Amino acid sequence: MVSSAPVFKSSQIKSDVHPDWCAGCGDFGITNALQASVAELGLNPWEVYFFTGVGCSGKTSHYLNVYGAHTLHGRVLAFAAGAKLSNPKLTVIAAGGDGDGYGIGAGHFVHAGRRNLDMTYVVFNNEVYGLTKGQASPTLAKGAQPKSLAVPNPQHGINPLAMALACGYTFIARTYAFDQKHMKETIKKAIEHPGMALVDVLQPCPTYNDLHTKDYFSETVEAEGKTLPRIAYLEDLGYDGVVQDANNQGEVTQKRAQCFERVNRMDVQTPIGVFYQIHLPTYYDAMRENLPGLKDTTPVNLPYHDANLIPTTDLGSAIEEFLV
Amino acid sequence: MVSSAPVFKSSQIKSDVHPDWCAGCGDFGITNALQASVAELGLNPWEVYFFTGVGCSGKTSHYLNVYGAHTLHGRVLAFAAGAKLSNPKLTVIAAGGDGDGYGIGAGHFVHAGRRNLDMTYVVFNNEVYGLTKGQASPTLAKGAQPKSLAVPNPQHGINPLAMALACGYTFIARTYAFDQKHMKETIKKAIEHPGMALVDVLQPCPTYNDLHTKDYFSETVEAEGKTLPRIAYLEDLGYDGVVQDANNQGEVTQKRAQCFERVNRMDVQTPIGVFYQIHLPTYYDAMRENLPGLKDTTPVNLPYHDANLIPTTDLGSAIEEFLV
Amino acid sequence: MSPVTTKNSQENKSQSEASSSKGCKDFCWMIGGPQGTGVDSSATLFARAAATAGYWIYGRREYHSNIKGKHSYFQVRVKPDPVLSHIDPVHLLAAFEHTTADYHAFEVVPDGALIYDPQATDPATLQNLAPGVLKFPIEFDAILEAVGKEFDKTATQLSILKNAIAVAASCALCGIEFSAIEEALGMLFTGKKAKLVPLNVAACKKSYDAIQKLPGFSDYRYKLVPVEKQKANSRVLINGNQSTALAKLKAGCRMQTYYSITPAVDECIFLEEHPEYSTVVVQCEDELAAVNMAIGAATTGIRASTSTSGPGFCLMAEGLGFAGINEIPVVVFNYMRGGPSTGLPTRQEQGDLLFSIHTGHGDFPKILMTPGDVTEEFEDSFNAFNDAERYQTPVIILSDRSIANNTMCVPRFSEDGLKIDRGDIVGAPENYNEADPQSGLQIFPRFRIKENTPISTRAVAGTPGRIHWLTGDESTEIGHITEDPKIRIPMHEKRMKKLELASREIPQARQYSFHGPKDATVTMVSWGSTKGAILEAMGILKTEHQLDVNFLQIRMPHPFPTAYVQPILEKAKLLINVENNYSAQMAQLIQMRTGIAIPHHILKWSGRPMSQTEMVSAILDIVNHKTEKVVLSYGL
Amino acid sequence: MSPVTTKNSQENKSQSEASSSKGCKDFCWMIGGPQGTGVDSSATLFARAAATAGYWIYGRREYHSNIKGKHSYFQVRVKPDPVLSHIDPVHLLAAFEHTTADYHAFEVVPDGALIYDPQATDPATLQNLAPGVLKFPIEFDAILEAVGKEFDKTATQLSILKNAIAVAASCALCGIEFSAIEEALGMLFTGKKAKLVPLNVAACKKSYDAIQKLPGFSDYRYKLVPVEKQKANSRVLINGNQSTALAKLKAGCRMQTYYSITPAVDECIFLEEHPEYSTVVVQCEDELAAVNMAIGAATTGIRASTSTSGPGFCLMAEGLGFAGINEIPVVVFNYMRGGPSTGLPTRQEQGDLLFSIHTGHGDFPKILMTPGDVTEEFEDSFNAFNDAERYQTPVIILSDRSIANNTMCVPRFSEDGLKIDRGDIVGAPENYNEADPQSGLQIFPRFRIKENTPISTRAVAGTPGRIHWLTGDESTEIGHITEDPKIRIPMHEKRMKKLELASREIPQARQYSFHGPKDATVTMVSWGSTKGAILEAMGILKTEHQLDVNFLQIRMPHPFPTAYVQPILEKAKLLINVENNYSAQMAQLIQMRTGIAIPHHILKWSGRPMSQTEMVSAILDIVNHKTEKVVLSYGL
Ligand SMILES: Cc1ncc(C[n+]2csc(CCOP(=O)(O)OP(=O)(O)O)c2C)c(N)n1
Ligand SMILES: Cc1ncc(C[n+]2csc(CCOP(=O)(O)OP(=O)(O)O)c2C)c(N)n1
Ligand code: SF4
Ligand code: SF4
Ligand SMILES: [Mg+2]
Ligand SMILES: [Mg+2]
Repeated sequence: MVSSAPVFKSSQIKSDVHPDWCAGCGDFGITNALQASVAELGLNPWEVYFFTGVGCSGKTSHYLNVYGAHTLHGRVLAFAAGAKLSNPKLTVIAAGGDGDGYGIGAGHFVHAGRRNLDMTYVVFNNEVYGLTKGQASPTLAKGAQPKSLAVPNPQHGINPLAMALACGYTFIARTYAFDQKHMKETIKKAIEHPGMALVDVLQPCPTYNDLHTKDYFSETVEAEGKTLPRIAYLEDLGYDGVVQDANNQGEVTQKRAQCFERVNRMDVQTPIGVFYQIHLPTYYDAMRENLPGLKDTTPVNLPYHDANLIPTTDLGSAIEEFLV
Repeated sequence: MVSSAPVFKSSQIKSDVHPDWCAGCGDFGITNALQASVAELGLNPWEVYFFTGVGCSGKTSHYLNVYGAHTLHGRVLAFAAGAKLSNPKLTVIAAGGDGDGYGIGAGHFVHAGRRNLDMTYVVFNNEVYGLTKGQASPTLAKGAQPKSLAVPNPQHGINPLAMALACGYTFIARTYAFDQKHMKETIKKAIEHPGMALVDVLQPCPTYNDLHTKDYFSETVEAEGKTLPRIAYLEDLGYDGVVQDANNQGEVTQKRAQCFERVNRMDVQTPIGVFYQIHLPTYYDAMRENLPGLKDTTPVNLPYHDANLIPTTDLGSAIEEFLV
Repeated sequence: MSPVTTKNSQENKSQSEASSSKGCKDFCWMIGGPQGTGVDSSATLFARAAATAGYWIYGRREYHSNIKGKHSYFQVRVKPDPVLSHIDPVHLLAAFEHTTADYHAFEVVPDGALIYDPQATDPATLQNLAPGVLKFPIEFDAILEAVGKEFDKTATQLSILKNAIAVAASCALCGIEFSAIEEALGMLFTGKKAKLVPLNVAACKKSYDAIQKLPGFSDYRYKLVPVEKQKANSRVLINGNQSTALAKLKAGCRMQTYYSITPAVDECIFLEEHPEYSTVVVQCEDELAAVNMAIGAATTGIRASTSTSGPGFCLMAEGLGFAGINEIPVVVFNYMRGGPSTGLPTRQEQGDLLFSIHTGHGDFPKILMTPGDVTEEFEDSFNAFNDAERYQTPVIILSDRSIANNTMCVPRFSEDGLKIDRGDIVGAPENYNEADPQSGLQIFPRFRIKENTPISTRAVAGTPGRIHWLTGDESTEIGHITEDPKIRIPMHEKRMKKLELASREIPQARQYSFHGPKDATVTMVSWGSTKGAILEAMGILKTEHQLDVNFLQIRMPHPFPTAYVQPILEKAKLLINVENNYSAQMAQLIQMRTGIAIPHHILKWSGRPMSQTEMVSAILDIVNHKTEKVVLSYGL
Repeated sequence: MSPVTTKNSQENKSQSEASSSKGCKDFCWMIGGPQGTGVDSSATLFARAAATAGYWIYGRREYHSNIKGKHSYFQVRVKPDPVLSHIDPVHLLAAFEHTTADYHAFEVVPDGALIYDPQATDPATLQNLAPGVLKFPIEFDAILEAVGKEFDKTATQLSILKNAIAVAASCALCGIEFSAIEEALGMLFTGKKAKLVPLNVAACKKSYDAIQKLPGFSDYRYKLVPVEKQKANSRVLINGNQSTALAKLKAGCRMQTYYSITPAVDECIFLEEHPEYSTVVVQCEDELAAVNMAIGAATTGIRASTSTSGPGFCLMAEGLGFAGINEIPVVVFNYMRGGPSTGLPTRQEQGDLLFSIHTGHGDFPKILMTPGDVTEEFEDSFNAFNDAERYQTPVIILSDRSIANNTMCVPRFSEDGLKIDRGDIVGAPENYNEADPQSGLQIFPRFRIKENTPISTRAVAGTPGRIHWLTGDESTEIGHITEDPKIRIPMHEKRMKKLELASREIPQARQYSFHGPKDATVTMVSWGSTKGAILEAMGILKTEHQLDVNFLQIRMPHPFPTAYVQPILEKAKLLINVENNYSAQMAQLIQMRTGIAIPHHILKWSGRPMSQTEMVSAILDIVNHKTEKVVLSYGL
């Protein structure tokens, strides 16, 4: 994605539909950040295709004035991949809940990493299944019991950033739903990243999750004798996750190890920012190498009929082996 | 799983069905190792429940003389979990192909880690979809082209061990299908491990995978000026992946980081052995804390009718709130 | 917002003409408000109070797929005798905010009443409110403030009490004594919440008193006819999610897997909230896991089930086939909601009948039950576990949003006579000797093809001396893969023959119900939750229109009870099919199984259930005009 | 191993009495061997040689779900005129190892022939071989050694040549000239493999010569009747996977997603192997991804499809509903195989008809086509992309293992007259001006409810000035979520009405075919791959039994062509339904759509296709004995 000067105002990227989230929900901020990102990157709204899963978060596609598809629970990455592959000129953004993406969608999450398409995936991580009334999502820690749970969570929480690293995501970031500026900049970086980008957003759900609330994230914490904000910027911690030379195996290994260590570390502070980034060829690049028609055009624009709608494909080379 | 002295011979754990794999297939050896493991651990065959997915590898359940379920493609861990949860006295072993487990089954693979049930999962990693004639499996590296592929693999291969680590597996090992002893000992350790254990087996598929053949693994390699066997034992490399004290956060972090670094490292040698092990409470432990009936018995043995088949459940406490 | 139907409910109030000199015998109360503000609990309070006072109840819930803010409403119909459905006309609308008053004004009968908050609503602006409607302004805020003073709280802290205030005023108006409210509050707020009772009682008292002083109070025509209190604990006030959960506990289901989905998840949560029964409830990663985990569990002998709705049920198709070929008893609950796709996730529809019957590729036997109300839901759910084990095959309970979420007051479910049937199952063989482990190593022909029955004797994993295998492939008698036609042909036939056996053995009463007179001018055909509206319409048509109507309710659509049902259909004079879907799926099924094409249909696919009111009009429409298809649309 | 059927094929050879003084007009050759040893390619070679010589071919493949070692076999039926199915009697069995000789001996007609390897088989031990069968020992190893010497290879290295040797001997025996073998070899081994031609020719030559010197050579009764060569390249020798792939290329499908499964994957691999057409072929992680990725792709305007079989099709149910509610053209190919569950993964069955029609919860429109052979597979597949775009809804091509894997020689598919129909689709609006980006920001009512047609005008993502939304929920005209009955009711109706439109518009000839005389004693009803056997049986019954039979082939089971089909069925004198499944699904469907119960059935669920031989006997059985259900079972 090559960005250009803004043409549309963020308010124009906002649709006419009024979000129906609970007051204080982190989703509002994420939506603003998405709208602002599209505007500030100078994207034409009709060249942005925004896919969401199903959940409170899933409704977000209706709130942006771009092509939107509010898909099926857990399948958002599959839909998005299909669109991106057939029309790679589109800026494809996928988004959805943590249940959607890391729960029922975990299989696609894994394989989207393998494919490394040039897409952005924004996950609304609220540790609960919001729209179905607060059951544990896969990111909720074992033993945790937000108010909506009858019993403490019997399953371990997964670490989505570690998973993304293991699965081959080439851009891995975390941001926070009430840090508008950081969130917007992170999403913009993700969109500009030419490969599969994960942005995990810490998203308070005031209705069901009383553990990780806005207040929780606004608290200060005591670490090494100092009083620090809960949320820490990776840059401020002297962390740089960007691989400069993807061919430098040493650097890659080191940056991967650093990322894994960092996302696993049990810090009192919660770090946000870009944990890992590397530039690698995408799946579409591999397709282009193999399919001659894609040299000059995109799959969706490959011609197959003339002006009279007569098919123009010559079956010659395909039918040859069958002729008698 | 507490093992006892062998009662049955390995040959008794072998069923009467003749495996129909290709000559030279790594699956034979894995099957032998499984049979021997069950025998040597002194397990009663009827207390072992062996689940497989669908693929060449999926047929393995028919070759062991224990309760066997050759389930659906990709779903083996879900079936196995159901059995283990309802009858935790059973030794539950799951097995299947890399396509089965890391491809279509990736979602269940992720969540089996979160659940940490006391099960073993043996993956036959041959880098191809054997039974459907050699398409790329998720472990095949990008650009690789075994003889069965029309074009080089356009997708990145995943690293199953890194994934397992990210997903919460408490025992993570790799072994090799033509190293009978190592394989058997590794599988035995996995069965004895009281939690979710992954054993990824490097399995040559002579029919479709001409990249990583038996010969390939038998070759010597040059590293740091020395001639070494391709396959290296982790112990020999001075690697110890076992967490001694799960409450020692420092040790846990260090062992996890070490594991991740090791499984990601681009070595000329291929290390096999136990990359990570930690003892943590299982999902069933959490159930037992919460469900009083499980103090003395297992779910499948909870009584619900008398000798005359009259239901004995008193709806009292459940119906109370509805009575008027 | 205006009603979808062109007819306004006020026009057809005659059919529910309920008020007599003795008092009202059919009363519809409605409350509405933004989701998340306690509309549900106010309805529960009102229903409980009315039930406590001795009345019978049907409560209908309507809500959006949204957590907070969108308009939801609850209708509670109250009668001195059992009530099975809702009606359209509203006799009393309680609106503590403006939207409810505005949206629902048109539904209030001309001599009905509106309870409103004068701070929020000026009734003069309610264009759709009939002029004769009595208006009772309740000063919600003032009451809150007064209560706040007593209990040392601010009005904002107490705003949730608006619900109780609206309920209490309603009770006063329709003649439910205050003690019933008090009692109901005591039952609703227990444990940690018990401390809320005095607060609520205080607010209710003020509101109860206040309305009595308002002008017009004694003019209200719909005061309930007095009733005796019923025997304590002889009835339950319950919805279908809950009655299913009770049946599962009773049936010994101790393994429930699920993946959250409306309107199934409440059943699962209920089981989770009752750990004293030790049911293992597993929240899975998706419905693929849910169904296959339940199946895996069932192979060890536990009674296992999973509950879902359409989208999740889609993901269970492959697993059901595996259970079918491996003859594994598993019970799957599909609570239908508005489709297709995500559809109308919180709304009513009966759109999955044909899909449920034909789910999964290839031929395999399944048994499908379609309960018509909370009581049948209890019965069918209990029996499903017996059927699953007896026929060793998946059983599907196909229910819907209305049964799942709507509340009925019904006689406490009879638990007498319930019996567990585990089917043909064996433990270790006689020659197994614990002291001789070798004797445990015997192989068992789990899938034996027998002469006289399609039922093979079953043993479960973990049993000594019964080792066998399962596979999704066609298999030999011990369970190994085979592609040999000599085995395939009888093995496949054996499985399919279980359908014929089930048809023969399952009691007729569980396969269909025939309601009403043997001979009638009109024969209704339907299934599932439309039952209540049809039954009640039959009563009205008889008493008010001297029309004899009977009703064939299909309770087991698969295997279809052709032999029983065909004669009834053939004999019918005027056949009307009723379904909450577009394509008249049951009518299609009936033609498939009997060849009979039902000529008349009452259909509704607006995502809303059918009311008694609509049903009466629709039947009359068909009787009078031979209308082929009446499409219902009433309800916001 | 003995045949499943009680009747031995030798008993009913009369119907295929093929040998006359002029030569054999209906010849069945069979070869078998362990999987992975080249049985398939030997069959291809034989078929090619025969076709090259001017004959017509039907090749039937039978194999296990196994990579190497299990017994597989291939039957090639050869006629001087077009051939549409297989027959049971074998006129020449070629067996280069013992199992094949042993298993299939019983199928050889009494005066047929066996080519065998005397090192592997002693024909005296073949109990099921009729005494009159001519036995031709071919010294495979000796030939290999001789060839090895010539080309400096060991016999073991050349063992794959046993196939060619068997083929050449067979050709000599049945009278196919050697030049045809040579030509066929030249066409099969091209590119890098071309160097194998001389080796093969040498081996073939030796074998071709050797058999001619064997006693009995000239006694063989089934020498083929001589034919003229056909016009070069006027025909294709092709299976259904391949003809589908060709149709996709022709139709402009440039996005194919898949997850490997038998018997669909070969179609996908074929597309992958033809990068020159630039079709994006994506091997997905599962079928959930495959269907949804194709749907996502289709929303950008590309023609997208996915191919699978039963187990994978199960996983597509939810995605199809999404395509249905969002009116997205996507084409899904379900090649049926033996079910339920994993079933008989490589064997024939037609068990998914009712599941395919009813896939997915709730009501939504889909179009289902059931081609009957490779040519119809080409036509239907091509048209599917037009239908999908014209009706903006998923189209399912329901085909099966037999069509997918069996080879037919047919006239080259006609490409004249093919036309692309993209349906009602628009690009950027006229008032869009590239220089003024603001003009691109217009919202488009993609789901507009129109007066005269249920088709809303479609625009695809990426089009300036046509912004709209998709959602699995019910939606407004621009695609936003709604739960409003006022919108729901007509929107749902609009979608469903497309079925009626499709019924009206799709040419009759694509909905059903009526074969044979208008009036007939017997009317056959069937669908899919049973077509060939039925058509050929009709011919035999006419000529040998003076029985007039006609045949109603359902090509579009959904929406069902009731109006066209009902009169045909009503007029029929003796109706026989034919299906490769247990439960007679088409008969069920016909009763569902017409009320007509078909009284007679020919069914087969052994995992094997029906032969002309079986079909003739079964029809006669019904005609003569009024048998209700004839269950076929022939075939290993
Ligand atoms: C196949 C399927 N199963 C279940 C559901 C029901 N469902 C709707 S939203 C949701 C979970 C929402 O949680 P999450 O993805 O975390 O999103 P959030 O609401 O928290 O933003 C579920 C389970 C569904 N729509 N489809
Ligand atoms: C839902 C579904 N999709 C596809 C298949 C077809 N299928 C059978 S085996 C297999 C892949 C086998 O590969 P792998 O799991 O790696 O096992 P291997 O054969 O290599 O041991 C596939 C795709 C299936 N059985 N079910
Ligand atoms: S339930 Fe939680 S996530 Fe959903 S809208 Fe409300 S606050 Fe947001
Ligand atoms: S195809 Fe490969 S994995 Fe399958 S049996 Fe043959 S060698 Fe083994
Ligand atoms: Mg969430
Ligand atoms: Mg594999």
